[in-house]
Amino acid sequence: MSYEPKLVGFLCNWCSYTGADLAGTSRIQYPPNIRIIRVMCSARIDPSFVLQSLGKGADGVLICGCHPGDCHYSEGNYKAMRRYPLLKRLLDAYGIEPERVRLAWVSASVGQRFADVVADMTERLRALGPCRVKTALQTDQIER
Amino acid sequence: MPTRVNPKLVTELERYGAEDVQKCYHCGNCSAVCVHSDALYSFPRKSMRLLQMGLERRILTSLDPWLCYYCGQCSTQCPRGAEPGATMMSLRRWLTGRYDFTGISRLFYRSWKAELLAIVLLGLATAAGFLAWGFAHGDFAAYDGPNAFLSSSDIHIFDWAMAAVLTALLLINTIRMWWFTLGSDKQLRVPLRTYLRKLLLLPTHFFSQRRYALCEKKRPWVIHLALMLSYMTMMVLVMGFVRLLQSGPEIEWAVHGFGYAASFGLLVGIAWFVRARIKQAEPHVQHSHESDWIFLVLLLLVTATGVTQHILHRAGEPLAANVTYVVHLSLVVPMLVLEVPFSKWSHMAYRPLAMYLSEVRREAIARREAAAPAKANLVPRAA
Amino acid sequence: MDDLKIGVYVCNCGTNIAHVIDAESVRAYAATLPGVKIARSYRYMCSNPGQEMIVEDIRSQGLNRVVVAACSPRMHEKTFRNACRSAGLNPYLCDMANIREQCSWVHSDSVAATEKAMALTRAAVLRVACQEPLAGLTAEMCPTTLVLGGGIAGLTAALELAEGGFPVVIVERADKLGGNLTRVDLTAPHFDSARDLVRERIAHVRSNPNITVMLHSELRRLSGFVGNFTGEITTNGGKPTHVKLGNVVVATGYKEFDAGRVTHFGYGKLPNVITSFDFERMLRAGRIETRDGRLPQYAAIIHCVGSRSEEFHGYCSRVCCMTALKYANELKSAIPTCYVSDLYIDMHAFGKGCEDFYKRSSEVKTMFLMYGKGDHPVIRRAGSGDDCDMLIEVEERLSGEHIEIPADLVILLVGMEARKDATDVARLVNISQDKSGWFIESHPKLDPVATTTDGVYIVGTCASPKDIPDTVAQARAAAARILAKIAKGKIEIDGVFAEVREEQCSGCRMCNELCPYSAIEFDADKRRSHVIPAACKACGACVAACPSAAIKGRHFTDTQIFAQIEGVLL
Amino acid sequence: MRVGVFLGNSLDGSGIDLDSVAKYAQNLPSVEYVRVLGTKPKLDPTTLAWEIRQQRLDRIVLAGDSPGRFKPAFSRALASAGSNPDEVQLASFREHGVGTGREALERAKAIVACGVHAVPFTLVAEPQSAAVNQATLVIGAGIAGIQAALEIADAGKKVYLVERSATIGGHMAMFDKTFPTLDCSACILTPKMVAVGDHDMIELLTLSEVTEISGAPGAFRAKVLKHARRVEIDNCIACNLCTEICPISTLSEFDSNLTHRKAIYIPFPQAVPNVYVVDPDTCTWTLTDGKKCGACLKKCPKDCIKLDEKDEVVELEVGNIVLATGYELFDAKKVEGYGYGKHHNVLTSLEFERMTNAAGPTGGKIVLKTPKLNKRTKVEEWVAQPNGPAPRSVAIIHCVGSRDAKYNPYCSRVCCMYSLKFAHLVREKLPEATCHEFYIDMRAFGKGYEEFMERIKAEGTRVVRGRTASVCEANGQMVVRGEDILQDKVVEFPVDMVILAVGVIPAPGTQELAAKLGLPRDPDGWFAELNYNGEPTQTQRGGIFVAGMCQGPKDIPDTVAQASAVAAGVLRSISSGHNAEDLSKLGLSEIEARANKLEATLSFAE
Repeated sequence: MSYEPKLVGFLCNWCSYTGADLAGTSRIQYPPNIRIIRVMCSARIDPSFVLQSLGKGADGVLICGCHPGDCHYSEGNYKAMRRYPLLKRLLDAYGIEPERVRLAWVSASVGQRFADVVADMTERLRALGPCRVKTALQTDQIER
Repeated sequence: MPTRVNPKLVTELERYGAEDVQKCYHCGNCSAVCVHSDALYSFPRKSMRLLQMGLERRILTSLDPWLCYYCGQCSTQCPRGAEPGATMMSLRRWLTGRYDFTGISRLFYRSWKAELLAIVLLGLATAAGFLAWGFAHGDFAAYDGPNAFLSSSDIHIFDWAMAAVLTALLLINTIRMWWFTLGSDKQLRVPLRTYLRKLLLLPTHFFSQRRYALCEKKRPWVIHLALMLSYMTMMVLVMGFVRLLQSGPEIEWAVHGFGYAASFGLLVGIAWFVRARIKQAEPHVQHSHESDWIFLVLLLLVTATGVTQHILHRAGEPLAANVTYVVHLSLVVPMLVLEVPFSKWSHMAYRPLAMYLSEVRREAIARREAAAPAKANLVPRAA
Repeated sequence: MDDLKIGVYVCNCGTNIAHVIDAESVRAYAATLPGVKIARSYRYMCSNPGQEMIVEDIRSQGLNRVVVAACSPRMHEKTFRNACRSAGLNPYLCDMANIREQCSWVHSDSVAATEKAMALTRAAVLRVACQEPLAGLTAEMCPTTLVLGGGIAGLTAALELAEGGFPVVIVERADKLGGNLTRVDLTAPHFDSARDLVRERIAHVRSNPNITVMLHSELRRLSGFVGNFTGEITTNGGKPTHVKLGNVVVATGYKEFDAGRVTHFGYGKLPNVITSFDFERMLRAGRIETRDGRLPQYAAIIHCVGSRSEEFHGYCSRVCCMTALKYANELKSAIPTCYVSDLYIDMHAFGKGCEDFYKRSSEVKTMFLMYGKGDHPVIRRAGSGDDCDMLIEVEERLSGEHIEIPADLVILLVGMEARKDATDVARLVNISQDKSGWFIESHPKLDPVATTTDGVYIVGTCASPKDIPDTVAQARAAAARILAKIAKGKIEIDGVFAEVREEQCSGCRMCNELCPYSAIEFDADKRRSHVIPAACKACGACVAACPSAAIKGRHFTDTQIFAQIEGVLL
Repeated sequence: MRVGVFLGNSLDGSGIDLDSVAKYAQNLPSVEYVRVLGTKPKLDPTTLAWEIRQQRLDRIVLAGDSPGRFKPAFSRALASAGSNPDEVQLASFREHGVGTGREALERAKAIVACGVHAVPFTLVAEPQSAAVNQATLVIGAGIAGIQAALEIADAGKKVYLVERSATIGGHMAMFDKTFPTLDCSACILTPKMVAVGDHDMIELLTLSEVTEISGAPGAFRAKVLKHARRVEIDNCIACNLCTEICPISTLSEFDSNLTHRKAIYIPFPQAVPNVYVVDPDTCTWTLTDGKKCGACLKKCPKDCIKLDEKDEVVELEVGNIVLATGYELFDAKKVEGYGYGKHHNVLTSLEFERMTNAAGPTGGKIVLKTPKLNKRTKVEEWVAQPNGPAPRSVAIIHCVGSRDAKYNPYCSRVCCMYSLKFAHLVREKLPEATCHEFYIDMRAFGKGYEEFMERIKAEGTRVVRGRTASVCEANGQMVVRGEDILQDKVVEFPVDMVILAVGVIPAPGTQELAAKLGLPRDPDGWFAELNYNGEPTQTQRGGIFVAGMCQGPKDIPDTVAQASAVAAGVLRSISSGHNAEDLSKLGLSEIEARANKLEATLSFAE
């Protein structure tokens, strides 16, 4: 069976999750490799979620939020925007190809955009091959 | 140097027939819809703007009002009922008033009672003069022949004398018009060559009223042209062949044929205009100024009396013919003396001249721009 | 965790799910998952029979968790939560797997889609296992409303609430009610009397027992949250009184632009260059005269003084165009022989009946002159030879002429600008200002009167320039929101909000600044931060940012999300 | 106190016989002098001053259709006569809703009486209150109706929301972006529609019209005709199978006739109720009383299509009525000069709105209409297809049918801003296309509007002052002829596409509804509010409110504000238990007595 990359997507409820739903209602097809987890705001996405996903065998992680200025909580997406470069540097330190993780603004009104992002990510991950650090990143399980 | 605005001009122009000009909010529809308006001469909006702001100097030096044949298309298009057509007409009256150096024209346009009074007085004076002259030189019972009451030779001289005076007056006013519009414009040097090359335009516009034909409705152009040509024919007949006109009861078809055609043209033309002004169906006849009526009525009476006098003479009633002839003359003289240089008649001179001068100016500007190219023209010029 | 009895319900959604996903195999797979007591598949879970099935299973099988694999939670999460609630199960113990919009509708390969549906269902099962019952909080809703500002906006909002039967406190800085409207004689476009409108409102306010009016007073401090505010109000700078409040309506109005700042108009140097409010005083006094008592033969009105300009204010002050037309008519009525000219950039006659008003103004022979935005009309003293006091020099755009306009009296239509003390008010009630100083609404279309701070509303010209009808409409809109809340009696706070675990909080106060809704307060003596449930909107920003992971995002805890991650990747 | 009453009409009069009002004013207390000025009188303040001094008058009452216009003259006259210039009271018939007919004269006299006592009419004319039914009827479910319904229902009060079409959302649902923030219209509207859809206090009646209204404020009875949807709302899960099988296709109103829809259809995917509807005028089954077709019946998995469903009439008891009937686009065909309907690529604003919508017929791509053979009717139709050619140059014409005495004299208020938005969309989606806008006054008056306009100009849109006069076809392109006033020349632009910023007119049926409710309308046809400044959302008849476009053109933020204001009025009347009675129920003598009593209490110096 050829290599099928596993992609975890963290989508904010008000814009990107609604955009993904709109892609559904408009029947826009995209690769099934993505598995979507809903959070209330992109600011809620803790960098450890990304590391945990990669640790648990994901080959790539997609973080989605509202277009700057559109955030339901007025400034949540700016926080995600600030954490993202730091996270990328951390991945680099771990020797994980930074392209495996991507931040994308998806508005609630355009389903096509979300589909394109997923398709593009899947192709890139297929090129990168599986993520080798599945076990190395086992973070300790502390009670959160 | 900023030019001073004059808020009083608008109220002044109301007496010349421009009531609604203040309603214009400058959407540009009228200029866009006008067939004659183009990149260089865009009107009527610009002229209304100058009037609203009371920039007398600018209006006086502008040819735009004369380039409009008042087809009324702009007034129907106007979203605010600002009557651009009627305003252009009132500007023409105002300009006629300003071109006339004597000030009589301004008096007549501002008070029709003065004009009427002048007509009546001049009419009576003419009648008295001709009666006195007639009794002194001829027999009241004789219409033509050696001792005719008013011999054609005397009338001939009188006509030419009057024509000379009127032409002189009109010439002065037209020269003033030229001076205001082109002569005094220092930034635009117009070489004589340009004047000469375009000279042919003067007669063509005068006789063909070619631009009027461009308007959407053709009927007004046809009738107006017929009326004008009939008038010119009659004038030529009177100036050149009054002796033949007046001679023998039998009909001299070579001359009278033209006379009848001209009279018929005049009567039909005037009737059509009078009916139009009364019915007020179309926009360009909905705003009649007193000066329009006076000019039309005088023309009607002159033609009517002329025709009656001719019929009576042909029917062998020299006495009655003579009476009508005196009445005819007492109407013709005021019409010519008062209308030609001072009132509506003068547009027959000013309009073709304006069209000629506008083309001269267009070429002069084109030449000036060719010599020193103006700043890049953002907008593609009209196709 | 108590012994898990999870019910899994896989919906076919007619053929919408079933045409790609093999629902039966998803059901069978779900039955094998740890803690799953019952797994069913049904054609339409959201239909009434579908919901009945869940309620029946909870009651008969004693289920304590429910997972519904169907359409998007944004469609029917509320439906299934209500079903659980009606069956006696805490609604937050239910979770959905989106296998329609985000699976069957977007993937055509049924093998992959079915496998993905299993993964999503597995994630939901693992997540629901970690979900805890949550109870929404209710807080008392104090019916009293504080209205800041006694102008037309404040009076209208206060009356609307008081006539609804609820107490209102009006705090007005000045010594009388009426605000800016008392400085205006007539209103545009119908010349109705502004005085009568203000007198009627004040009379109604004075005669209404529910309204307490505090003149010469200021709000010193506002603490607490929506429904439970405490306001500290001082009168004449004296001892503050404490008032329990439920909501705050900010109606502090505007200040007119200082015309002196525009040097080329010469306001302050040329005696007969006055502002619109100076002219209103002349109208009221029935004396429209130049400084030396002469009737002006020429008058000029200049629009956009301080507005629509790069140097001063970029925005349009919205009401001056109609005020200018009003002044032109009033000048002509008071002085029939006066020639009026009007310098404008764009004639904003957009209101109801205003275009007709603009057309009628041409009947009074006003000379309308258009100048370019950014141009500087210059007013200078006229020479001795001129028949007027001043000359205005400007590049007139509709004629393209460089003109000068005679004027004995020039009325400058000064724009609106935020009051100097707006920044203090903003800090007091914790709302924000835009670059021009106007208060910012939470959303211009969704919520034009609410702000990011729940329970604080902004109405009238303090939010942006507007005319009287729009101000009155906004005042009532705020009243509607408050009436709706009071009518409900108490504030239902959704169970989903953040919570600080005090034993782990290091008191670093990073979260205090972070929260856009300032819903996290620092307890000085315990040296710990704590979240105000009513003010928290559950965005989770603090949860992710807390360095010592001390803040728990209820219903979106790290454990629950980690479980979901594991579920989707197994 | 010697009072002088002057009666005069400053506009074209309000149809009131001034002489009879003058006669009435004659014998009011302390009225010493009455004069009728007639219509549009020429007033000279100096002669007025002499008259005031001669009659020794201390207070002037100006009565008429819009007496405020005379006030400055009288203020100046009073000042020069040595009296107090503040002592001018206005008795405006227009402001206080003097209509026509018998009680109009009564109202006029009452207004004058209040003027004489120097008491604001609105303070005196306080109608008594009547018990209020807690339910509210909202007519029209555009953004105005939705917002009002939500705010009332969120306070726990019952709302009947009646909507004429198959879904709520009105015109706003058709838009892609909204000015000035350019956020997507769906992101704002759909959450509110979903909230209305499953709000337990809102009873939604779609495909319904109010046929009859009776009763008094606080206790109205409304008859509502519910047209048959022919699909069961509770069972349909919008699976789209019926549409696929339906053979009939007709032009889709929601997509402004840019594309087709089937006889059984859903207006747009996020419609609320999210249920399909059968169009009886094109469905073969309904046209042949069940003899032909019925294909969808067999295909429906839930068997919820009932083609034989009949209309039914519903009776509602409500305390307050909210009118939110919105607007309709002016018919652009009437302006022949622009050739809408003749030239295929002259589009109205709503057509362009649908074309730029991501969920629209072309998926948001701006394309020229191209001819396509309609397979069924064998007729070549010009349709906007997703793969159509993009225009290289676009012209947007403002004030189509607005600010024009021949069509609508009023300004439609929103066209300038949405035209700027269109220009932005053209520049954004077709960077190499040129875009010209022809305007008269660029009215960007709201919050953030001016900055929005500057940004659009900076993006390269050529804004030309001067409304276009004509659009004619020339070798495949359209030539837009207008006067560029600032450049002072008449110009002609060849463009590929022309967008008409068409003005707005009251929704169809506004006239009949106004007649049924006994509500006056203003000269332009919009519902008339009770008082321009004080009560912009209430009407003459107590208990009936207006919100949004139906009261006059306005944009979405102002509409939402008015909708909330209406909710306030409704909630106030419910929670206080009394409702504003009909103003005309107040007798003249009662008003006089109240005015007299109030004069003493009102401190004048305020």
